[in-house]
Order: sequence, then C-alpha cells, then structure tokens
Amino acid sequence: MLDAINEALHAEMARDDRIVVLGEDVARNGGVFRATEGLFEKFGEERVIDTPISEGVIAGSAVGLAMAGLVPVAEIQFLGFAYQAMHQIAGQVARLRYRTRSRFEPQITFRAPFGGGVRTPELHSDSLEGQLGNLPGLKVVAPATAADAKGLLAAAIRDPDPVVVLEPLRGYRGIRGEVPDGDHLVPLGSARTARPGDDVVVIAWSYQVELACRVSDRLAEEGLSVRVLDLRSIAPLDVAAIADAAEACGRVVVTEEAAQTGGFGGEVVATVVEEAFWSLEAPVVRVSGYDVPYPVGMLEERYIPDEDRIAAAVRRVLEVA
Amino acid sequence: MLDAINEALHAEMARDDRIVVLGEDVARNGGVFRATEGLFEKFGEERVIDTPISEGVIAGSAVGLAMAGLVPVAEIQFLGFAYQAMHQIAGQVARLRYRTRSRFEPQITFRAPFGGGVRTPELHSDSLEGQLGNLPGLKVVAPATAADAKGLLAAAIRDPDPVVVLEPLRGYRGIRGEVPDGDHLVPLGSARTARPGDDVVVIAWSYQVELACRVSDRLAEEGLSVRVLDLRSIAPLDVAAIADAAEACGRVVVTEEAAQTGGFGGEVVATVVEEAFWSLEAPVVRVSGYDVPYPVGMLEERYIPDEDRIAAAVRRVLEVA
Amino acid sequence: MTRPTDEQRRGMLVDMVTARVQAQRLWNLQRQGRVGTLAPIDGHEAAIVGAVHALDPDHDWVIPQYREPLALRRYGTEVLDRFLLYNIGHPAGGHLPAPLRVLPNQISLATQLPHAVGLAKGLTLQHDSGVVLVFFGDGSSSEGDFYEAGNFAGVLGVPVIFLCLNNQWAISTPTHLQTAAESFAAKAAAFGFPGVRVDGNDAGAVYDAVDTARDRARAGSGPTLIEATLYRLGAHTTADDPTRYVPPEDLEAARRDDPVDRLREELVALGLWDDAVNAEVEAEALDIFDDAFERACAMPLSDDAMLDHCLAEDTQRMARQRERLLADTGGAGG
Amino acid sequence: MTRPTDEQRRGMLVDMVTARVQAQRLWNLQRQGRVGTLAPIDGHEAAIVGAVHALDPDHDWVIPQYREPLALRRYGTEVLDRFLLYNIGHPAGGHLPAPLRVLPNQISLATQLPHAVGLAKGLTLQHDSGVVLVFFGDGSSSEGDFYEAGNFAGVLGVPVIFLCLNNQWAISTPTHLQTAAESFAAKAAAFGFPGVRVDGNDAGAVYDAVDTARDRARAGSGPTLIEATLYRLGAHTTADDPTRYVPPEDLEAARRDDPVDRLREELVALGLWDDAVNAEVEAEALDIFDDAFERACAMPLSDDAMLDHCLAEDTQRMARQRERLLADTGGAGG
Ligand SMILES: Cc1ncc(C[n+]2csc(CCOP(=O)(O)OP(=O)(O)O)c2C)c(N)n1
Ligand SMILES: Cc1ncc(C[n+]2csc(CCOP(=O)(O)OP(=O)(O)O)c2C)c(N)n1
Ligand SMILES: [Mg+2]
Ligand SMILES: [Mg+2]
Repeated sequence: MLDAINEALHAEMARDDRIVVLGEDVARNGGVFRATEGLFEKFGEERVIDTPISEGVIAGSAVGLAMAGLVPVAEIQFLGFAYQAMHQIAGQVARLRYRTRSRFEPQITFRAPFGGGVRTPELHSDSLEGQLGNLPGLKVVAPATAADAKGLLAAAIRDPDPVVVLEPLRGYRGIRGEVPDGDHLVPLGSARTARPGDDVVVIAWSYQVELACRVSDRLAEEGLSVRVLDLRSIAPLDVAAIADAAEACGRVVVTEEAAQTGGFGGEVVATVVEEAFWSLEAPVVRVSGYDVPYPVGMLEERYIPDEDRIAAAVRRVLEVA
Repeated sequence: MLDAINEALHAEMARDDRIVVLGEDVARNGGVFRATEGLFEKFGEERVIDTPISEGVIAGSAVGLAMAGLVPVAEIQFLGFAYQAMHQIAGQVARLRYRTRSRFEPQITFRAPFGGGVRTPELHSDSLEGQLGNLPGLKVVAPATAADAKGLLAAAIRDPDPVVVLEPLRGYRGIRGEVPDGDHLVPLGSARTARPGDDVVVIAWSYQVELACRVSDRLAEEGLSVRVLDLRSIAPLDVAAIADAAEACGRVVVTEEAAQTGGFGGEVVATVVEEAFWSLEAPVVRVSGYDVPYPVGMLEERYIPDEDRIAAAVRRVLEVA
Repeated sequence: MTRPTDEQRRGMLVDMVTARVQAQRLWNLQRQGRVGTLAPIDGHEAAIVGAVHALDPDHDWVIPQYREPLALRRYGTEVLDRFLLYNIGHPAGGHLPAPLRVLPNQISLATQLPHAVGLAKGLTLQHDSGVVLVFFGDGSSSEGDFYEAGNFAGVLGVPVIFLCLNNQWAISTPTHLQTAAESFAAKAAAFGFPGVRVDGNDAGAVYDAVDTARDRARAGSGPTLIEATLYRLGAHTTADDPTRYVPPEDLEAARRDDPVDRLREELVALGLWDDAVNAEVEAEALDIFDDAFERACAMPLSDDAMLDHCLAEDTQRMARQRERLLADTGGAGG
Repeated sequence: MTRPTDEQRRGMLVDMVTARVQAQRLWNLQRQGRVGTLAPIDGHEAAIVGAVHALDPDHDWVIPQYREPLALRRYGTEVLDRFLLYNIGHPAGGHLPAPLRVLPNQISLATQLPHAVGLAKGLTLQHDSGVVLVFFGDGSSSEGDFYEAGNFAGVLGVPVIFLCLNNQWAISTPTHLQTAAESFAAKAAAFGFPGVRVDGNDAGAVYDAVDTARDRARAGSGPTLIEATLYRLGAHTTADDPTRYVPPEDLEAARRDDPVDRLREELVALGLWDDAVNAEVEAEALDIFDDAFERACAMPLSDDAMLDHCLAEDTQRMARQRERLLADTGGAGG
C-alpha cells in the first residue's frame, strides 16, 4: 500500500506543479514510513518542505498556501497528533470555503497514518473518525486496499475541498494487491462492495475491511453469504450504498477500531435505521474498541476488533429469527 | 441559570480549598458572562486566576494542578475554542488516570458555554458533542435547567474524573427555574424524564430539552403524549434510561444542534437500536443542524432545530402505522 | 527611515477620520439592534491606517483580526460593503471578492497567523512580489499559533509582517497578565528575525516601521514583528463593560493622546487641515457608510443560502437537507 | 557557580555509565523483539544526569520526554522497573507510584510543558518547596505548547526549569530547519525569564546551570530555560535509520566528544575512577537491569486490565464490555 501512496504522490506532483508537500520529516527523510520517498530529490526543497514540529502551523499554513492558489498536501505524522492542529483543521480548514463563500478554494489534502496493530506508542494508533466525521466542509477517506490508497489519494489531491486521507498503519506493509497503472481515481464518497453476499452485511472501512473480508471468506465455507461494504469515505458518506446493502441483506454489522461510544459507527447505524428500517430483520450490531483510550502494546490485540469478534457479531445477527 | 452556576462555584470553592478557578477573564472581570462573578474578590488571586489567552495551557496546566493534588475548575470562554486545547483535553486530560494507572486523580472540571440562538460570531455557538463524546476517560454533561446547572456542576467538581460541563449560551439568561438551596448534586450519567408521556419520546440535551418540552406541552393539547428524556450526560451515557424510554414509547426522536452527520445523535440512535430494537414501531428520527458549519447570524434561526422542526419530527414518527 | 510625505499623511488622516465617524455610526446601529456584537476601533486608527498606507493594495495582502476593517479604506470601498454585510450577519460578509487582497475578519484568535505564513510562502513560490501584513492583538500573542507561525516564518524567511496592536487589554486582561516578556516585540528573539516597537498613536511612525519591514521582506530578508503600542479607547466589544476593570485615570491619559487628534493637530499646524475639511471628510464618510448599509440591508438571501459554499458540490445528505429546507421555507433554491 | 564536588561527579558518572550499558542491553532486547520501539539515550547522559543530580528527589519533580528514564537512577530503581514495564507494553509501566516525583514518558511532544507549569503552580499553592524540572527536545520547542507554557510560567513566576536537550535533530530534521532563532535558550526572551545555554556534554556544567535555576526558583524568582547542547549519538528510535540523513563526519566529531568518555577521563585523571571500578559499575547496572526485566516480564496482567483505570468507576457500557471481555477471554476480573 505504501508504494501505491508514494506512486500517487509522485504522479500528482508531476502532473500539477501547484502541489506542495509539507510535514515533519517528509523531505530529506522521505517520511518516517517512506511514503514521501524520492519527492524531495525529484521536486526540490521549494515543493517538498520539512516543517518544524508544529502540526498547527502545518495545517494553518496549508490554508494560506491554498489562498495563494497552491495545492498543499500535508502529512500529519500520526493521526493522533492532528489534535494539535484541531483548531486549524476543524476551525479553519473545514470552513475556508464556507466563511469566504468560495472566494478561496480549499484544495488541501492531509495524509495521516492511524490505526492499531503495530504496537506503537501512545496516540500513534488512535482512530479519530468520531472527531473528524462531524466537521462539515471536510472530507475524510480511509482506503482499505492498495488500489484505493492510490485512487483516493489522487482524487483527494484533485478535489477542490479539503480531504483527510487516513492511511492504515497496519496496511502500509500488510496490505498488498494490484494497483492500476497510470491515472487512477476513486471518487470520494463512493462505497465499494468488497465481498458480495446477501445474508448479512458487514460495514467497515480501513483495515477492518481486510478483516471483514477474511471473515466473509471463512464463513463462506459454512455456507454463509456475508457481504462486506467498504465505506472508503467517512465523509461524504455514501448513504445510498449503505441503504442498498442494508436493504438487500436485512442484517447489519458495523465494525470500527475506535471506542464504541461516540464512534463513527454510531452514525452508520443511525443511517441504516433512517434508510432501511423496514428491511431490518435484527438489531444492527456494532463491533468496536472498548470505551477506554487506545491501550498499550500488551493489550492492543484485545482492543482491536479481530476476525473472531467480527465473526461472532455476524453469527449474532444471523441467529435472530 | 447563570446565578445557579455562580452559586455552585461559590459554594464549592468555600467547601473545598483545593479548588482553583482559572481561565480567560474569569477573575477581575468575573467572566464575560459573569459566571465567575465575585470569586476573585472572595477567594483571591491565588485561587482565581486570569490566564493568558492560551486554551492549550489552561487545559494543560489543569493537568499539572491536578497532579499536585489541587482541583482545577477551568473555563473555556466558548466551547468552540476548546479546539485550541484538544491535544490537551483529548490527548492528556482524558487519559491522565489511564496512562498513570490512577497514580494521579484527574479531578478536573471544564466549563464552557456553547450553542446557538444569541447571534454570536463564528465558533462561539458550535456544538462539539460529536468530538467530545468519543473520548473515553472524559465525562461530558449538558444541563438544561437551572437546578441541573447547579447540581451537575457541583457533582462535576467533586467527581474524581475530568468533566466538561457544557452550558447553553441561550440558557444563561433564557432559562429560569427553581434551584434547590444548599448542597445539591445531580449524579453524572443519569438522564431525567423532563416530561412524562408514552406515545413517543424525544431524546435531547441542553437547550433542545427546553424546546422539546414546549413541543410536548403544545402537542399535549392535541392529546399526544410526548415524553421528553433529558440526557443531561453525554458521557457517561445513561444507556438504561434510553432503553427504558424507547421501550415504553416505541417511537423515538433524537434532537441536537450540531450538524447531522457524525453528531452525537447518531450514538443515541445506535443505542436505541441496540437496546430496544424489538420495541420500535417506527424508524428513529433525527432532528439536527444541517451538514454545514454553524452559520452566520441571519441564518442561525433556520439552522438550529426549533419547535416546529421537532414537532414535525414527532408527527412523522407518529404517522408510521 | 522613510517618513511619509505630507500628502501621504493627509491621506492617512482622511482614512482615520473616516474610520472614527463610521465606527460611531456602527456603534449606534448596534445599540439600535440593527447589527450584531462588534469590536470598536477607537484608538487603533493610526496604527492600522499608518500600516496599510505603507502597502501596495495591488500586491500586498492584509489579514485583519477583527478591529481593522473600517480603517482599510485604502483597499477600496468594497471592504466596507462586506464588513457591513458581516455585521448584519449576512453570509456574503465573508466574501471579499477577488482581486481584493484582504481577508475577512478572524474570530478564532491567532489562527490567522499561520495562514499569513502559508500565504507568504505561496506568494514567493509563485514569484509574486506581494508582502503579507497580518494583524493580531496583544492577547492573541499568547496562543500557540502565534509562536508556531513566527517560528515557521523565521525558518522559511517569507515576506510577512506580523503587526501586533498592543492596545493594553485583551478584554479585561491587562498586558502584564498576558506576558512577562519585556515587550511583545521582544518575542521576535524566539523566531530569529527583528522585532520593533513603535508608537501606535503615531501614524507616521507605524508607516515607517511597516515600510522598512516591507522593504526587508521584498528584498528576501524575511519577516519582521512590529509591536504598535496604543490604548483601547472604547469597550472590548458592544457586549463589554470596561468600567468594571479599566482604571479611569489610565483611560483619561490615553484619551489625551488620541491618535486621530494628534495627527489632526499636526496637519492643522501645517495648514493642511481645518474644520471645513474635517466636516467634509466626516460627511462623506457617513454618506458612504449609510449608502453601504442600505445596500447591505437590501442584499438578497436565498432560502437555502445556508447550504451553499460548504463544499463545491452537495453531498447526498446535503442535497436532501436542501430539499427539506426549501420545503420548510416554501422557498426556491438560489 | 556551584560546580559539583568530586564525590558528586563520581556519582554522576556511575549513573551515566549505568545508563549507557543498560541502554545497550535494552537495544539488544528490542532487536530480539522482546521490547517495543524505543528512543536510545546515547549522547544525552551527561545532560540528564547532571541535571537531576542538582535536584532533591524528595522534593523536586522530574518530567521526562522519553529519552530520560535510564538516567534517572538518582530517583530510585523503581523508575527503571516501571520503564521496563513500559517498554514491554505493560500498562503498569505508566504507573510511577507515590511518593516518586517522576512522571511517565510523554509521547505527545511538548504536552508535558503545560503540565509542568500547572504542577509548579500547584506546589506553590500548597507551600511545597519543590521545583519542577521538565525535559523537552529541540524539535518539541516548535510546538505551541512550549510557548504557551513558557509564557504562562513567566506570568505566574512559578518554580519550573525548562530543560531543552538540543541533540541537533528531531528525527531527520536538523535544528536550522526547526528554528531561525539564535539558540533555543534565546527563546526565553519571549517569556521574560532567563535563558541559558550550556554544554550538554559536560555533566558538571549542566549541574551548575540547573543548580542556579533551582536556587532561583526556590527563591521565588521564577522559571529558567536551559538549553543543553549535545549530539544524538544513536538513531532517533529503533525504527529509524539515521544513516539516511546524519552526515557521518558530524557524527564522528560528536563521538569524539562522547559525554560519558569525557567525564570518565576526567575522573580517571583525578584518580577517582579506573577500569576495575568501571567494570564493577557496569556489571551491577546489568544485574539490576536483568533482574528488573525478569520481574517486568513476570508482572501479571488480568484479563480485563484494559478496562481498569479509565474512570474511577465503570460506566454502564464499560461494565458490559468488561463482562464480554471476560467471557471472550474466559478469564476472571482482576
Ligand atoms: C481562540 C480564542 N480564544 C478566545 C476568544 C475570546 N476572545 C475574543 S476577543 C478576546 C481578547 C483578544 O485580545 P487581543 O488579541 O489583545 O485583541 P483586542 O480585542 O484587544 O483587539 C478573547 C479572549 C477567541 N475569540 N478566540
Ligand atoms: C505532537 C507530536 N508530533 C509529532 C510526533 C512524532 N515525533 C516523535 S519524536 C519526534 C521528534 C522529536 O524531536 P525532539 O523534540 O528534538 O526530541 P529528540 O527525539 O531529538 O530527543 C517526532 C516528530 C510526536 N510524538 N508528537
Ligand atoms: Mg488587546
Ligand atoms: Mg532533538
């Protein structure tokens, strides 16, 4: 997946010379995960900027760069440190178009790794969809495949509105797969059926999609038909796709890594209820982290929903007569 | 309601000399809304501190004060500026107990006015429950009556965990009512039935409760029995009370001021579905702001759910056969 | 040292007097409930006008905090038009149309400072010779954004001028509770570029400092921090009661050094100003204001304006919200 | 000027040598996959040890960033125990039990600085004569938290010492991209208290600077910012490859000024240290380490530990989650 991201950045920067990449360690080091590898050498220090350690000014200067007509692509080294920039992301970036009535086009992209499973220190693994999903004016996408990592990032960069691209830490090296050559764009706001099926649908995004697919494959051996809907976009939310899947299956599981209460999964459940209530044959079941902060290394495997917990939830909604 | 808050602060400071009040303009000016009026004169500059304009250090120094065994009660002048402190509130305050395994007791209270209806400038009216509701370790309460404003604030200050008390701007002067004398504590995490009823329940918090009650009263004249459940606590969420109300009524409306998508209302809907699915006679309906940033003065009346919109939603869930 | 010419100083006084009387008019409208809460400009006129007179409106950008707009006449009357729309709560008040190089007010303190740095960087990347002047208050200097922006600007060496209007107060908080630093200008040491302090009641001195900083910026030598010391002569905002905390003797002393009076007296002494001119300038300022206010109040607003300009295209949900909103209001889209 | 006594310097060297060899052991464990990602201490020993030797562990607080724990031996072996628990990912690693005046590592850069200010204020309010020493890196100084904390500390005049370990790098970012300020010490001008720069490879010089700052703090004269200049001799963390960006000649030069070697040579010259002593200190350090590591690995962990210490009492939902977790793991509550 990392290669797909790096490829998208190279291609976009070559395509549009208004693009400026900025962030901590993105230039000379090529990013702590090498996502920006080679950009500095290729595009130079004017377009690939190592910033001081100030997430606030990374986000805030992106606003200014966009005002000047440039296209900033900023990295937040780990999504948990977006909190340091929340006053700019929530208060300024997301509202630039609205407060200036489109005088300025906020063509701004943020990339940030997130999610657990690789035993990182505090705040490195946190899922912030619950925070970011309630900020109108901001788009938020979360690819689950290498192809989508490329296609969503390219689409995000070209989108006239600000987009946060959430990249699964575990997927950087853990998710491999075909990536279309050349220009490849995945429209923001469109969910994807990752596995067909009609007994039950698991709605997920990011690395949870990978796990849900494995569960689907596993349960297929038992004759269960488990659809997996990969949201891909947190915002805009593909309400129609959620409605279709829920209607078709009648049974819904929603899974995410964040703490249960207030997680974005609640929004998905509410959407299912609003759109497909009469098709529901069982209560929607949420699978999620526990209602505690993302825990330390020895505990994280139990924190993150794994295949067993997702499978158990699937069985649970299927058991309802 | 403002008097109730001021009274609680006076009483608590007199009761517990570990309490320190800090924030912008809270001392010499008694707060921009006079919530902290008289504290500086009574308790002196050591215990009532005018801070520089740095929400981050207000929240961050509260962590340090708590480590020293004090009980900080910090004001964020307007909730929208909590974004400036989100790295401390979400990343530090909410996790102090967890990351130190209770070596330190995070007995920290934040007070912040929020919500619309008084034509404030940008960010002054924003509702952040969607952001704050997904931060385990943090409690969040939102009183809708003067009595609760006193009782929840006192309880928050005495609670060994960090609590954000959301005070409705419109309620400061707009909500009046009996306030019990002397010690008055409202347990955190307990919802309140603001109006009895069994045809439908409107679940709300803060100023929306006031509106929901008026709707209930209005529709009672038509013979409709509209229960109003005042959550009072966003976190901890009174799951049992939500379940009871949903089961008893079978029809549920959830109303909030924030933008629809990703708002805390989604969590409430998800909870209803998890707890009371089989009792539901109609899809749960959300009433909320629109999916845009909180707008300017001329638009805000249309943005905030008003009695008409709540009443229309109530009729809508009741129409379902 | 490039003191402004007498002609320039006269131009400044026109703008200062204009700002002063228009501010009075606006205050009255607020008291009549016709506009929302606002922050009066009184006492800040010389610093703002002096600064922007050192700029080239065709090239240089101005980023206000929120007290400045009435003093930005040099950037064209459109600024006033938009400011009045802003004050009546019309969404178009945030739209300062291109090619105006002025941003709308910033309410979230100090957040405009990182914007200024990015904008300045963007200008240099595009070989645009413009300079960015960004205003902020003494109180706003305590926000992390100020320091992060100053520090990054220093590293980048971008053409930005940080202009601190030190009016001695942040609402009720006096400067000695805001910082223990020797001055706000002294904070530039944290960023590695010059910090200078000027008398903000002296329009010419501010002009001079900004002019020097602008030359420096255009020469590629990087940012400057300027602290203009002055005194907030009015309330913090229309919602504030300064008698609760401003020592009357301090206010009295400050009034004796009113920046508008000071320049007026100087120009009168030079024979460049008199009562008749003054009356004429004031009358014209009010005419322009009243005219602009009338237009602002007549500005149409579509029933679904609330949903416009959030995203370039409505999301699925917004499209439905738009339908519902129009149904509720019985209106048609705009 | 209060240079440490020879006896004190000897004590410092013991701690420095201890840190060095324990760090090597820890690195090896990491390479074996037995502990998680960690940030090596190499090159920072003199600055950290020199600083904490000027403190009184019974009264003064130490707030680390993340490189410091192995050099905090002066605060007791419990610090090592907890640090090893932390490194294996055990939740008890964050619990430094009372009355230890040491906080756990801080990963969110600079967020510890506002904590230090609040803690110092809390101490004075409680008439506790303790002083707070807080560590942070050159890179962390760019976060708004550093400035907000410094500024507030200056206003409050609290007993806090901000100790910047300027190791020339923030991961791959060199100091000249971090700030254009003359030095990190110079940033104190923004706060209105002294900023001093010391050779961070000279344990005695750091001791001296901290001792002076501590006296100042205890006298009620407020904070001090100290910049200790040194060089990061190892990788940023076990996940980093510094050969991608550290110029080898710079690293070589820095190695020639290795702080542990420097003090060792000085004490050898004074006849206060020799190979035998060195071997003994190293052996003891490793014994203590291995013992602590064994205990850490044997530390029990209940099946529902994840849900403990989030709130003083479980919420309704947490109580259910606890039940489910215990059911899933087949375990019993702890
Ligand atoms: C981030 C943020 N925090 C708090 C406020 C509330 N507030 C509005 S104006 C003000 C004082 C600003 O003082 P200063 O920067 O000196 O500007 P002045 O009003 O004196 O011109 C405060 C605290 C705000 N608007 N934004
Ligand atoms: C708020 C925040 N942003 C980014 C990071 C990622 N990060 C971890 S260490 C580091 C460099 C820190 O440099 P410095 O403060 O100089 O300390 P050093 O590692 O050199 O000791 C960065 C950017 C973080 N942990 N926290
Ligand atoms: Mg001011
Ligand atoms: Mg460093």
